[in-house]
This record gives sequence, C-alpha cells and structure tokens, in this order.
Amino acid sequence: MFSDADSGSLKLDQGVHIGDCLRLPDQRFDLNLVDERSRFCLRVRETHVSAFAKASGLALPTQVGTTRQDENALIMCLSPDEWLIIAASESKDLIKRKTDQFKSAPFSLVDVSHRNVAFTLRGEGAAAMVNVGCPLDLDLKAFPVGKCTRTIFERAEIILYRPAETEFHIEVWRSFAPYVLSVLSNGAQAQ
Amino acid sequence: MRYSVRSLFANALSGHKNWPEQWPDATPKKSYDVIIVGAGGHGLGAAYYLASKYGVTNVAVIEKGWLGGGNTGRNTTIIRSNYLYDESARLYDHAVDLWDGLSQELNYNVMFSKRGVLMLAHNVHDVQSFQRHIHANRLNGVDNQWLTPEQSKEFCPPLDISSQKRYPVMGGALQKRAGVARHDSVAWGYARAAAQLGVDIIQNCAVTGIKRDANGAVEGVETEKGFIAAKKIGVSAAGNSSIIMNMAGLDFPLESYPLQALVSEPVKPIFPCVVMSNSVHAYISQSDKGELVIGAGTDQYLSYSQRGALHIIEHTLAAICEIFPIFKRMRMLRSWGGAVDVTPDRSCILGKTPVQGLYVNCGWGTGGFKATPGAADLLAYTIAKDEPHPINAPFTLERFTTGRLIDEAAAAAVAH
Amino acid sequence: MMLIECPVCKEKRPELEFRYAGEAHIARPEDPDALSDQEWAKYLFIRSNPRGTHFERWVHAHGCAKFFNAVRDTVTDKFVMTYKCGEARPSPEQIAERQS
Amino acid sequence: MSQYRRTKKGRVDSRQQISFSFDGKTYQGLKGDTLASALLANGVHLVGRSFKYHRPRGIMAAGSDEANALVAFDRGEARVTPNMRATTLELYDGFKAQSQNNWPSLNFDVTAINDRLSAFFPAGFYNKTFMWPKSFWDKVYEPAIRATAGLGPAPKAADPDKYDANYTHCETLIVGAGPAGIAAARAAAKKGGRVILVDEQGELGGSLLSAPDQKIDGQPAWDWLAESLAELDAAENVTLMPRTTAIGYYHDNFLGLAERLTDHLPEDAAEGPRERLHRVWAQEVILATGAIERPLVFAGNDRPGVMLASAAQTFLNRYGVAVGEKIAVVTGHDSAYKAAFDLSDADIEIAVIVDCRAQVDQKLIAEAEKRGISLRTGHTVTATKGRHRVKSITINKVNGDQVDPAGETLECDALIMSGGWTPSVHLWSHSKGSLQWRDDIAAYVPDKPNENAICVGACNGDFGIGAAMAAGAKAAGGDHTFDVDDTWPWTGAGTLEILPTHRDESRIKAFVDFQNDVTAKDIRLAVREGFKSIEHIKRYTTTGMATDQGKTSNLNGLQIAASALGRPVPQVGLTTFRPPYTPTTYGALAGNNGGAAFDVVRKTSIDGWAEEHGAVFEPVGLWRRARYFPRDGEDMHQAVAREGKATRDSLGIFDASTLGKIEVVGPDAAEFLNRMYTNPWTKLGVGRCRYGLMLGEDGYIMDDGVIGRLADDRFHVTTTTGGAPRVLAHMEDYLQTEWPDLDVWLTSITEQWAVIALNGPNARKLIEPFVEGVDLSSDAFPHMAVRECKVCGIDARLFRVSFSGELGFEINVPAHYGRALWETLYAAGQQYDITPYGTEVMHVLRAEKGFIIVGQDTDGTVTPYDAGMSWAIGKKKKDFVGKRSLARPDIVAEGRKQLVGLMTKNPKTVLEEGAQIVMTPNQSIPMEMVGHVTSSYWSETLGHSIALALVADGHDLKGQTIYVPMPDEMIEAEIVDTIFYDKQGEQLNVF
Repeated sequence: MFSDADSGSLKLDQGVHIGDCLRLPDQRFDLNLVDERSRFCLRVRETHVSAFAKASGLALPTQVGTTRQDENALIMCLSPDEWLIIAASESKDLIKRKTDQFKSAPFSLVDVSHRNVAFTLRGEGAAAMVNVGCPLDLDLKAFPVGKCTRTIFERAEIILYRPAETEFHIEVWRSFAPYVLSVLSNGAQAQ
Repeated sequence: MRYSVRSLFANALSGHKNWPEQWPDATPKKSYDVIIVGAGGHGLGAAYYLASKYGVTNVAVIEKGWLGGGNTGRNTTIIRSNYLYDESARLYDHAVDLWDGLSQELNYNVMFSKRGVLMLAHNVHDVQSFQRHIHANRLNGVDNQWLTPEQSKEFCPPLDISSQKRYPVMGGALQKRAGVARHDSVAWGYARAAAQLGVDIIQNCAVTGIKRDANGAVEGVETEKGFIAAKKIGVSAAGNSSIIMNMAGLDFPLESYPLQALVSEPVKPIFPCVVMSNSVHAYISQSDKGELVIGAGTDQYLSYSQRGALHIIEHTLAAICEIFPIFKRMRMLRSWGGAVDVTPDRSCILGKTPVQGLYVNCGWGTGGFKATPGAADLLAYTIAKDEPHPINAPFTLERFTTGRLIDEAAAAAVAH
Repeated sequence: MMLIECPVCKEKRPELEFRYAGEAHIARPEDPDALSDQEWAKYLFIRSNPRGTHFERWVHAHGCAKFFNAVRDTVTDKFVMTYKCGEARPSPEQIAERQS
Repeated sequence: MSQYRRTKKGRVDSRQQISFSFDGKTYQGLKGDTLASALLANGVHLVGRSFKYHRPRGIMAAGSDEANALVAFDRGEARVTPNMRATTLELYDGFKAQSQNNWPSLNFDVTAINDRLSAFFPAGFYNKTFMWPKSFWDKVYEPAIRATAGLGPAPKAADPDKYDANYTHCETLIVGAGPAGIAAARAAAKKGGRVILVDEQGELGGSLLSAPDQKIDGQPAWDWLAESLAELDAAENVTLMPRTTAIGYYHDNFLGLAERLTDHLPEDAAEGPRERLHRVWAQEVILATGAIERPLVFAGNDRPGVMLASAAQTFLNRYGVAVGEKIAVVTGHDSAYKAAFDLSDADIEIAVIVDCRAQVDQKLIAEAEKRGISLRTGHTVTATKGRHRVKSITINKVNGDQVDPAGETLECDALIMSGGWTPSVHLWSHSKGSLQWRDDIAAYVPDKPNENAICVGACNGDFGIGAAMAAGAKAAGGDHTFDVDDTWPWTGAGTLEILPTHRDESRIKAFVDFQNDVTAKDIRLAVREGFKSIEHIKRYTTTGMATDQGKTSNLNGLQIAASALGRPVPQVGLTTFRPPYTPTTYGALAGNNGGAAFDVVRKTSIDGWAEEHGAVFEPVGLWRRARYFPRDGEDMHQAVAREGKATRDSLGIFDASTLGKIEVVGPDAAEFLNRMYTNPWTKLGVGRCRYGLMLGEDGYIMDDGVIGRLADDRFHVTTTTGGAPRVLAHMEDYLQTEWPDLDVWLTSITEQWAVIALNGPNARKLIEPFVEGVDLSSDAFPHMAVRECKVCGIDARLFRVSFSGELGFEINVPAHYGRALWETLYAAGQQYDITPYGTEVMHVLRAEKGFIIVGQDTDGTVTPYDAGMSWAIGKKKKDFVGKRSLARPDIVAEGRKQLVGLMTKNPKTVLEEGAQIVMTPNQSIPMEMVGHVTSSYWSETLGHSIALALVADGHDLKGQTIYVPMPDEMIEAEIVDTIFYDKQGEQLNVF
C-alpha cells in the first residue's frame, strides 16, 4: 500500500533552527548550520594507526588535537586512539569500504552521522562568541588554525575545530544544539 | 553568671565591665577521664553532655584552631529531620528534640528558629521520592507535609511557581518544626555550659598522635602541648577525622571535599523560611541580620584547602535566580569554603571503633550542623557507657563490611 | 578553577573539562571471591584521604576522554604532576623533585 | 552653584548640570560627580542610618571602602538595588536614590531609640536574652529582631535586566589603574602578550585623580595620565576595563572580573547587559590595588561630617567639592596634612590640625605655619557634638599616659581624620599568598606568593608614587623609572588603637566598624568574655562583617583586640579575606545561564510532533518526554486509560529515542559485557537480544536494558534514559583502568538513532510493508531478536522486544529521519486506530507485566535477589562487577526488602507511590514499617489497581495481607506475584 516506501520517501530534518537573535544586523559574526554529513567514530589502537592509514588510504592525523582534510574527508584526532571522520553524506559507503581494507588488527568504526549537528561561526567576533561558553584560550598561538578538540560549552560538550583564523566549526550532539544556541543567543544579545 | 534580662540590665549599668569569661583558657592537665578531639559543636556538645547527663566531668576538649572554627562556623545552619530511613529519622529527630529547648538548657540563646524547611520537587521523580519521605515520616512521628505549588508559594512568597520553567515547582515537602539556628552561638553556648561544669577547653593545640598500650587500647594523645593521658578518646574532627583515625592505625571510609556557602548583603525581611532544592543544588534562608544565606554544592575533588571554585558559586546563583527571579539584583557579600567528610553511603559513623577506648563521630558530609545536639548526646552516651545508644547503633563502621548501608541519597535515586 | 595538565593531550585545560574519579592505584582484585569481607570492604570503601600528597584519578571527560593519574596536594590543591594510566606511582623522590 | 562647589577644582564638568533626586528631593550636580560628591556639594552630609543603633551617618570615604553612605539606587520598581555606596554611584541626569534603614524618615528615625538604649545592646547581647518565655522567641522576639535588622529594601519584582559572562585569557592582568598599575600596563604592553588593566572606578587613574599638583616625568599628573591612557588605549594588545572589579582570585591564576556596563547611564540610554562576568586566566597577575585610609577611633567619630582625610582631599581635587567651610583635622599620620593644605589652599578654613603624636616632621609644621593653620601636636579628640552633622569637637592635651581633662571645644562643620593606611591585600590573600606584619606602618603586607602574582605600590606597603610606579614597571618586565617629586613625608603612628581619652572608656561610643555599630568597648567586652581568637572577636562583635567587609575597620579592630589581649598584633593573627572584594550581583554570577539556557533540555527528533499533538511532557534527567496525549479535555487518568487500552487492543506508538545506546565493538565485546553485566553473553547468537542487568561494584542494581548482538564483535547496548552517561562512564572506567588489554571500544549512539516503539497485536501488520530484507514471522524473527535492515529505504536496526507484554517492535533509524518515519507510520496506522502513548502508559503496561524501572522500583539499595531477578545472574560466571558484594553478610541476611506485587482488597483503591507498608494495622506511632509501594497504577486492562512494592522478606509472604496506613484510612492489600497480566506471555506471540 505504501509503494513509495523507498529511500526517497523520508524527509531528512536536522531539527535545529537558528533564531533571529543570532542574525542581528551589526553582528561581528555569522552563524550557520552545516548541512547533512556522514560522520564516523573510528577507534584504532595507537600501535596500529600507521598500518591502518596505509591499508585504508585514510590519512589519520596522529597528534591529538590536529586535523587532516583530503578529498575524502575531514578527520579530527580527538584522542590517541579516536578519530571523528566527517565526509559528504553520500560518502558513507566509501569510508566504510576504505576502513574495511584494514584486516590485520581489530578496530571500531561506528556510524554517528546523525548524532551530531554542526554550526559554523565566522567573522571577527567569532572567537568571542565561542568564549561566551567555552573556557579555552582561542588566541591563535594557543588554538591555531587546524586545531580541533573536544571541550565544553557551559553545560554541553562540543567539538571545536578552527578551519580558518576567524572561523570555528562546532559539533554538538543533536539534542544539545538548542541549548548551545540559547547560550550563544544570550551572549549575542549581550555583545 | 547566669544570663538573664536582669543580668544584662545590671551589667549595662556597670558598663559591662563585670561579665565573666564565657569559658576559661584551660592549661592541659596530665590526664583526663575523657578527651574529645575537635571543639566544634559536636565535640563541645559531647563534653557538655558527658558532664551534665552522664556524670563524667573530668573531660578535656582539644582543638587545633579556635573553637567552632570548622564546619560549625561555616555552614548554612539548616536544621531538619525529615529523613527517609528509620535510622536517620530517629537520629535527626533526636537532635531536633534537643534543639528545641537548647537555649534554655544552655542559658545561651542559640536562636533556633522553627521557621520551616521547604524542599522543592521539580519533576515527577522528586514528587514520588518526597511522597515516600512524607509517608515514612508520618509513621515515624516526624512532621513533614506535602504542599502544592500554590501552597508552596503562599509559604514562601518569593518563589516563582510558573510552570514554563526548566525546573518548575511541582510542589514541596515542608517540615514545620525545622529551621535554622545561629551557628557560632551553638559552639559558644556548649563551650560555656561545659566549662561551667568543669570541662577543660584547650584551643590552639593540635593532636599529633594517639598513644596506645601493649593491648592496643588508647592511653592518651600526643599534642603540641605535650602528652595528655586518657583511657577514652572521642574524635569529632569533621574533615580531619581521617587524619586522627590514621594516628590510631585505623583507615576509614572517608573522603573530604570542599563545600562552599555565601551570604548576600542584608536587606529587610523577604524570605520567611528555608528552601532547599536538591535538583538544582540550592539552599537558601534569610538570617536574622537580613542576609540571604545560600549553600552551594561540593567541588568534585578531595581537598582540605577550605576554598572552592567560582563556577560552583556561579551554578548555585544561577539556580537561585531561576527559582527566585526577584533575587537577581541582590549581591553576594561573602563566600567561603569548608571541608566536609563524606562516607560511601553519606551517613555518619558514630560509635565505637576497633581500637579500645577510641570513639568516633564523623562522616556527616554536608549535614552535620542539624545533628549537633543529637550527635553530641549520642557520642557522650557511647563514651560514657562504652556501648552505643540504640539510636546510633546502626551507624557503625562495620556496616561498610557487612553491607547494611544507610544510603539516603541513593534512596532519593535517579531518574529513569 | 584549576588548570589541569592532561598527560594525554599534553595541555593544561580548565577543570570544567575534567571529572574527578577518586583515589588512584586501587586495583580491582584479580579474584574478588578469594577476599574476606573485610578485604573486599577495604577495596570498595577505605580511602587514604590524606592532608597533603594524594594520588588520584581524573578523566578528561570533555577532552580526550582518557582516565589518568595525578599527584596533588590536598592542602594547597596544587597539582604536582599527572601521568597516564598504567604508569607506575611516582616515588617520593620524584614528587619532591617536582615540588622543588 | 552651591557654596561648597569649587568650580576651579576637580574633573567634573561645570558646564554640564545634572538633576538628581535623593529621598524624593531634587538637587543639582555636575557631570562627573558621584552621588556622594553631589550631595556634599549641596551641603548634605546625613545620608543614612547605622545598622544596629540607627545613628545618623554621613559620607566617610570617597570610594568602595565607604561603610556608612549606603543608599537604595532606584532605576524603577524592578530595578531598585539596595546597599549601594553613594561614593561609587556615578551621577546621570534623572538619577534617583533613597536613604535606607529608617522610619518614617532619615531625619527622624523612630528606631534611633536603639541608640539611647545601646547600653543594653552590647556585642553578643542576643546570646544572653530573649530566652523567656520560651515560646516568645518564634513569635515575638525573632520577628521583632528581623524587622529592625536588614539594611536596604528587599527586592519586590523580578529583575528585567540581562547579564552576560565569558571566558578570557591574557598574559598579564593588572588590577588597579593607579600610578603603579598604569606604569605596569605600559611596560607590559611593550613586552607584548595580551594585557588587561581593570579598575573598579568609572575613570582610570586611581590616586592620581586626586593629585593634580603631582608631577611625573616633568608633566602634571593629569596630563601624564591622559597620555598614558591614550597610549594604552591605542595598543592592540591592551584591554582597558573601567568599572570592573576583580572580585576574587582563585586557583591557578583564575580571577573573576565583574564589569558594570549600564548603571552609570541614564535609564533610556542603557542597552545590552547590565553587568558582565569575565572569567579570566592570566599568566601573571600584577596587583596594584592601593591602600585604604584608616579612621581614628574616638568618641563620636561616626557623626556626619566626620570623614577620612583622603576622602575630603578627593572630593576637593577630583570633584571640586568642599566637604565643609570650617574643617578640623585629627590625625596620627602625615598624609592628613597634605589633605589639610590642599583644602586650605582652596580657601577652606582649617579650624585646627590635631595630631596625637608629640613629634611631627618639621616640614609639616612649617607648611602649617605658612598657611596660618593652628597645629596641636600631642593632643587628642575626646568628643564631638552635632545631631545630624558635626558642629564642634573637644580636644585635650596628652601628657605621657595622661589626658588633661580640661578640654577645649572648637567649632567646625567637618572633621577629617587619618589613622594611617592599610594596604589592600584582599586579592593577594584570596590567592593564598602569605602576609607579614610591618610595625612601621602598622599593617600587613604581602610576603610569599602562592600564585604567579606580585603586589606593587601601596598594596605592597610602598607608598611613594615614584617607587610604586617603578615597581609596577619592573613587575611587568620594564625598567623605566619615573621622575616624581616624592619627598612629602609619609609616616604615621597607626599603632594607636584608640585615641587617648580621660573619659570612662566603657561609656563612650568610639566606633570601629561604623556600619555594624561595633565600638572599641564591644571588642574589649568580647576579649573580657573569653573570645581570644580574632575570628571569635569578629564573629562575636560582628566587626568587619558589614557590607564593606571591614575595609576600614579590620586593622583598628585587630589593634584594639591585641591591646586588650596584651599580645602583639602578629600573634593575634588576622581574619581571612573572603571573596568577593566588593558585593557582586547574583545576576552577573549567573551570567548567561538564565531561562532556556539555565540547563539543557534534550528533545528527541519526534518531540516536535508530540508538542503539536498536545502532549503533556515530563522531565526525565535532562530529557523531556511526552507523558500522555490528552484528547478533548481528558485528564491524565482518562488519557492513560485510553492509550493503554488502545495499545493492548490494537496498536500503540511510543517515542523511545531517549533510551541510552552504546555500540560495543571489538573481538572482546562479549567478554567485556560478561564482566560488566550480571548476565552471560558469550553464547548469545548474532541477531538475538538479551535483557542485561548492571550492578555497581557495591552489588546494587545500577542500570538495565536490552542488548542485541549485531555481529560476533558488535553489540547494540541500551540503557535507561537517565542512566546513559553514567553507564558509559562506568564502562569506560573499567575498560581503561582495569582491562586495557581487551580489544573492545565503546561509542555512544544514543543520539544517532531515533527509536519508535510499536506495541500491540497489530504492530507487525503495520510495519511489514515498510521493512525490507527481514522475514518478520515469529519463527524467523522471534521475540528478542534484532536485524539490521532497511525501513522505508533507510538503514535501520529493528528490534523485536516488548516492554509492554504485547507484540512489540522498536525501529531505530538515524535521528534526522525520526520524525518523518513516525509520521509515515502514524498515517499508515490509522487503519489500526494507532494511538500515541507517553511515559505514563509505558509505566502502566510494564507494571502489569512486573517489569522493573531502575530508579523507581529500585533505589540504589536493591540487589538482583531483592528484585527477584536471580535469573539474570550468570551462574557459571566467575566474576562480574558487583558479584563479590552480593556475598556480603547483610546482603544475604534475612529481612531484606524484596520486590513483590500488591493487590488491594478493594480493587478500586489505587495505592500512593511511596506509601509505607506495615504488617499489623493497630500500632501506635512510630510504626514498624516493613516496606513501601514503589509503583502503583490503575490498570484499565485488568479492571483493578496494581502495585509493586519492596517488602521485608516479601518473597516468602505471598498471599499474606499487609496494611498501608494513610492519614485517613488503613488500606488492606495482599502480597502477590509481580506479574499481573498475561503470565504465560502469550500476547508476545500473536499472529
């Protein structure tokens, strides 16, 4: 009876809406929702990282807090044995296939595409907005371009990544996103 | 000199030059029948009850700092007894019975103010948990009643009971005979009354060791002022209890955490009762002086520094502003920290120890002040009779081995 | 708010990212059933709670998510050092050297 | 312009008149005035009443050390701020404030009777009385005490203002923008790195603002200041923060800075947040917090018109206000002479300089002579007169230890005083830096640091401006020295605790703590009564506990106490400095954490649908969950009955997305679960599920959930909603610290999957058309099975599980498809009368089946045995977390509370959850309670109430009658099995 019960039938909704208060005309920053992505949590023992990278062709950054971006994906090293892989939504199978090439030791790849939503904050005032709730030092010396880390934003855990000097990419678990927006919004109105 | 309106009047006429010392500075004797380590409310009270109720007057209280300077003088003075388990309810209700009438007994106004303690429920689980308390309390003869949000607001007008809040007030459990007291006066009142009965109060005298005989029984304490002999030693040292017990070769299931509190500037009466909210970690009352007295949560790590972090205060005041939006413009005048000793089940250890002649009263966590007269009396009883009173009998050290814990916090449990 | 050096991230980070995880170097017994009730209670509940040098566990919960160990003075709250899980408890000499 | 304004002096702008009101009366001030300076310019000295005796009080200081002049700052009804210092309130046009703590008026205050009766209210009087009759304390005494206590008005309405907070990092934080702080900031700016310079005042400059005739490097001070500030303002790496108080200095160079943003602006010009809390980590902290002048302690030193000499100097030099026309000076310190000379040079008559010292620097004598000022060295002040303002003082000669009783009365309209200077070591002390006593200045100064901090200038006891500036520059890595005329004498005998007098000291009121009405005799009384620790004296007398936290009173109190104790000050010690430095608004400390940002509210992807369909929600942990979906005026009871029946009869749909989910992956996954859960996992087949029970190491039930095996090395673990973070942390703890050798990894997938539970006989029929690649027949896909498949073309994990006892499926789809799938199923389900239900029905249905809810039927003290779940324990397993604890004596002893079912004798009676249970009804209080009701519902399906309860030895009491005593009745019930509905489980297998 539901003949169109195929992949085209369900509407995708990240469920997050950026309020007007974050689009005040004279803001020194711009906040946008990142659209649908594939995300994977990859766990490989430190001793197998290079073999894994070789076999899979995924260039894993090995220093905690660093990122690697190539044509396949953006890969953040969050811990010596943990990576967040962010790729285009249609690249899901590609990433799986690549990781499946590694057979010499156990590892864990878990699809977390919908666990997170992401925002970008761009502009001169972006760092100050992040510091409304995040206690890290965002000076370029302390938090250079390319750095990523899991951290805290008031009561929500986030992953903070700096793709450019005045740009931040914030990953947050989807149900925490409205809270992060509330705090940002309070902070934006206070700027 | 007995305190009275008459004595106050007479001394006023003589320029207050003839008031005697409330307690003399004692020089330690060579030996005592009982030594109490720790001159907080609990320790001084134990000495007082030893002398007044149990006929043991050759008693010294030894204190490393100044009497009443630990958690007695640092807490938010909430007194209540609406605990869930029979054991706890009896223990705290015994204390409340003694609070009532303590001023007259000590001839020292400790300003016990039965203004009522209202505990707020913010979710269905809180409501269930409070109902369980109320039923248990009723059958134990402990007063505790359920208030609807509207009744809660009537009892405490500054409360915001609008339902659209993140933590709406879904009602509250009110214990009417609960309240607050003036913390310093409790220590001073016991010190004065004990001293009048012959108890020696020895301040600025840290205990450095506990001496035991060949059979392991205690012989006395080593202190900064030399050895003092006693066959019975009661330890009532709050955050420092582990340290003292270690001196007797005992390891204890205790950890000491920083706990902070704060007061506002004084304003005219606005807050008639005590309100506690466990869900958002806020405890508030208004002192007779007019200050809002607010208790914060503990810091997460073990510490004796008696200082805490600012973010704990921030969270507490965010919670206060959320429940009482009219206080947002009030100003924090002073904040401070103490070290609270916490057991695995967050109930006290009050009784004998494996060492003969050594008695302990510790592990009160964040709730020791309310128990002061009760704990003091029961410690005195246990020392005098060398066996626990039925009320404190369940609060043994052994319960951590056998598994008979008294876990009030666990019983408040967590959401499903 | 304390700054804590995560031995995994090798950075000092605000305490807000960390969770305290109790006393360190208390290994779970290999064979719990072989323990007496007293010995089991000691493992479960007895803690040193010292004034001064304390060996304790933290987890960089909102960071690399790794548990690690720390030596900290409980009177001053100052960290003497942090080190990874599984590394040996520092000797008194090592601690003294770090404190000087 | 009033007679007290000196238009040629000060930094106020005489062209900008400002109208303001105090106590309803309108006055004129100037742009740049504080409320205090403007009131003084209008000749108003009486501004408040003291705390205890309600004595008339005036303005004593010129800054945040003010103890007397507290007012209610009025920016509209919801914006009244009590206890604001008149000396720090910046005036704007339309400014309004009221006096406090008086009735009916400031001039005539009825409660001032307390002052007449003060002999009966010495320190600690309340400990000695109000005890009889006993019942009077609650009803009479305490209400009366409370009504007279308090200072400012209590708030009346919710504060409409916003507050803000942020985190900041810098290399150099400098607190105090006086000469030392500015010198430090200039050096730090050159050194590089981020520099923050904060000052509590609206204008940066500190003491330089009151010293126009000072020269620095050849420039007039104010020119030098303007140039320096311009230089700093232009420096990219420097942030200047006026109106910002460093409130506290915490661990690891973390400080709180409270910035006031709008209180100095007219109400209609105030935009944005009122205050902002900056939470700052600094690599180094330079404290240039200055020093506070001490009052002298003598009879009548609190009268309006009596003030600190430096305050009078500031009012003149910075605000262009003469605090009187004929001013007397009493001092023990050289600094007051300069104040007197500045006043004299502005054509204000100096009635006399009384110096309690016998010997005074020749330069001072010469300068006084030059101005024709009468100087009385070796004299004392023994009395002042004047009801609302000082009118005269009595001075007496001091000969050695004797005071000549023959006094001389001199008229004056102000008396300025100096008892020396107290370095402001508050922040240094917050940071746990140590202090040492300096006899020469009679004050404590910084000794050893505990953090990377340094004190420079007056707060370090270095009073010369040149030396302070050099120290500031050096602290910031500079080597600049400054050419400053620094030869002015600066010594003083701060060591006198009270001015000598011939009068009976037990009869006079010589104030130490002005706000709290603590007199010297109160402190002596405390010592006499055995209070020998300074902390005791503070608490007994309340000295130093007023809203100024003893800024002006601590050292005077300490010296009086030391003298009464017969001990030197360092042996008496010092009370602890406690944050904040000045009172700090709750709103600022709460920061951005208000309203929706107060705490996280987690919503599922289906929550919006529930909201649109009228769901009533309940918070569960951080989540909000739909509790029930009332239709057309239904109450909860009716809605629950309907939703439950519809589910059992046909089909219910439930949002189970909040359940915690953890993906456990790796070859050792089964072994890891063996250790973490009581149940065995090794033999669980791929595609099958099992209920898992997790214990804490103490043996008590911690969590539960269904666990499905997706592959040999991959498990999908579910947890309770509230327990998810705790369970993951618990697992990680064991994995990382006890068993790091196991090849297994844990990933939280709670938010990855939206979970839609379909329960009821028609569940399979509904989903069949949408599911690809799974044979849903009971043989192929039995109860407790799991498959990875596609649902509506989306990758899904399909569970056949049931928490209701009905045929049940849980469809997991990636969260962003959750709502769309729900809507699809809901539309398709119309033919089965599909009914959305909430947590309340979920609870009822599971209780009918006797399934526990961890946290409701267990409470952290319940073992698997107690819960009747021995079946969940893998008997062959050698070990799992919590196993050993289950063998402890009191865990296996008799008398433990065990989970049972209850059926009330009257089937209509629904027990209250939490109600207590007794075995015999006719007991007196206290009753012997044997347990309590953990869950209780009306079962529409069964037509009677059902309950679960924990009862002592309950497993052996089946069939017995128990009693539930309620306030108005005794309810009888029978102990029964915990499974009420479909004991054989036939409903699970409907076709």
